[in-house]
Amino acid sequence: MKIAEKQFGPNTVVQVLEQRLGADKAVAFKDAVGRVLNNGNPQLYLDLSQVEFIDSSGLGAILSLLKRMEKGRELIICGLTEPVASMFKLTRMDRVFTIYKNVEQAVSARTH
Amino acid sequence: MKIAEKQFGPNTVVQVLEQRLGADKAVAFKDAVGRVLNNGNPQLYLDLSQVEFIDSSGLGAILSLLKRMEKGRELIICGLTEPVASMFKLTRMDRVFTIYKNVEQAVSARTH
Amino acid sequence: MRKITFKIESRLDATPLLGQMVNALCSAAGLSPTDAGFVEVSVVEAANNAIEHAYLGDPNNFVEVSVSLAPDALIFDVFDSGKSADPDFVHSNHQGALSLSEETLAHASERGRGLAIIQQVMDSIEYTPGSGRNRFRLIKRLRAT
Amino acid sequence: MRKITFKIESRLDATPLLGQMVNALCSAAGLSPTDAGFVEVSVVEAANNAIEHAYLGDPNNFVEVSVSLAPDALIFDVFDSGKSADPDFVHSNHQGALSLSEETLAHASERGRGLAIIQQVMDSIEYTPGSGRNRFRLIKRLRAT
Ligand SMILES: Nc1ncnc2c1ncn2[C@@H]1O[C@H](COP(=O)(O)OP(=O)(O)O)[C@@H](O)[C@H]1O
Ligand SMILES: Nc1ncnc2c1ncn2[C@@H]1O[C@H](COP(=O)(O)OP(=O)(O)O)[C@@H](O)[C@H]1O
Repeated sequence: MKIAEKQFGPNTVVQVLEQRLGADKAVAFKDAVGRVLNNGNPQLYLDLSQVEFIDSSGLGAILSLLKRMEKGRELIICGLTEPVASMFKLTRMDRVFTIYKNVEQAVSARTH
Repeated sequence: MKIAEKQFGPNTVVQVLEQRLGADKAVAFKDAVGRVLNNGNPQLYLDLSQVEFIDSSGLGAILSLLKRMEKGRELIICGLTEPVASMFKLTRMDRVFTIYKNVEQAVSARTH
Repeated sequence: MRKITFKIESRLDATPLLGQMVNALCSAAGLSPTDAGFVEVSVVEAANNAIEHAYLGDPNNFVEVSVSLAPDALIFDVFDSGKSADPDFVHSNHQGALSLSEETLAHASERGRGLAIIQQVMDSIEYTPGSGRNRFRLIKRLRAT
Repeated sequence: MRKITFKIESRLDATPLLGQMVNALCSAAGLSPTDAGFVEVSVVEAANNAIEHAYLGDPNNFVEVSVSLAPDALIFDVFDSGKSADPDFVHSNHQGALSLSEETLAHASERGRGLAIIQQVMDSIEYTPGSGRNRFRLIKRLRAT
């Protein structure tokens, strides 16, 4: 599971560098992102702009991260490609996640 | 085998309306074009602009048409797409055929 | 009717290639990119289910997906030779698995959305258990463009 | 190493779909459109040969193409269960079949260019006859981009 981690002030941006977030990658994804999930940052931005495919396992993995967020902390989803956005919608995940077009918009909306 | 036939003055333009000219279509192609091959037109323009795939059977079929042209008549190839042009080159077919970018260029070069 | 069969080892990391082929085939058959993506996900879900639930993760088996291109539909037959599922359960309405909201989030399961997605995307499904060969048929109709 | 197998009936009109899948796979593996097209033609030529020469046109058989994606190469194994070819003949240099010119045109054959194309496009080939299962392996190396 290739991810890139960046600090944006007190917050962390995790970019998924895989094109597919499927059943074969779901566990590794949860492990990788889980490591920085509750590292003290008030907001964790998850940048999915490289991901072109997601299935129920990938969506379930992201949902499990959301459920593991400590109180007062936020998981913010950024950069959904068209096929991934369609899957968020089909599975109603768009109702429980805060979603921004890209990291820049998310950060500026959240910090101003 | 879908083809479209048009008269351009004394000449005939045959456009192949299939995307693929492979082994499964080679015989039907020869039959269809063969019917107008020596119909009195000095030039027969074969428009391949819709064809995106050709294999050795398709190339062989075109070659057989060339060999069946009567003396003094000409078979002119027009509109090769990139993959088809690449196959003409790989198999040296480009050395024995008169090839133009499109029917308009061929007709104007041949009739002026 | 044109037909091709894809065969992969029963490993989760073999399904991405299957998915990409299904997507390419759907595009060639005239589905929109969005629908091709949805069908890709559905066939991958069915293959993942065969691997996880029929073969219980044993990688030494095969999943076969036969695709038939009818004039008005794409028919995907997903075959496995493992443990059969209960057809009534597969055919039952799984849309409840997609009823996510802020209120229900705490109890929402991380799993169990595969069949719901398949039912949403496909026009019809049919699971036929067989001794040594289970078939999960997914049909996607082609709309005139 | 990722792997997928395509299986089609031994009919010439089944190879276009095979070709499209091979092309999509080559593109996904990073080949240029031109190279993907060349590899598509080569695999289709091998499948057509199996249908015409190994099965002698009998449509009640199957041609299988297993594709292995190695880090540096695509390996295509074309299997048939028909009449074997002579490996020495297959491996011999067929480039003469491509020596077309105005002068030789009158004697040029309409056929016999399939193996020459395959040899031009592929980096190596290997034909292995087997009782009940012949394998024609075509290898295309992936160049670092
Ligand atoms: N091919 C199959 N073979 C056996 N059981 C299956 C199969 N597909 C689905 N099932 C059963 O149906 C359940 C629901 O499947 P699904 O909605 O895909 O969710 P998940 O796979 O995440 O559990 C599975 O947990 C399994 O018990
Ligand atoms: N898979 C095969 N099985 C048996 N014979 C084959 C096979 N492939 C090729 N051959 C033999 O090699 C010859 C040359 O093949 P090829 O160059 O593809 O041209 P063509 O198929 O047009 O004759 C064939 O005519 C056939 O005799």
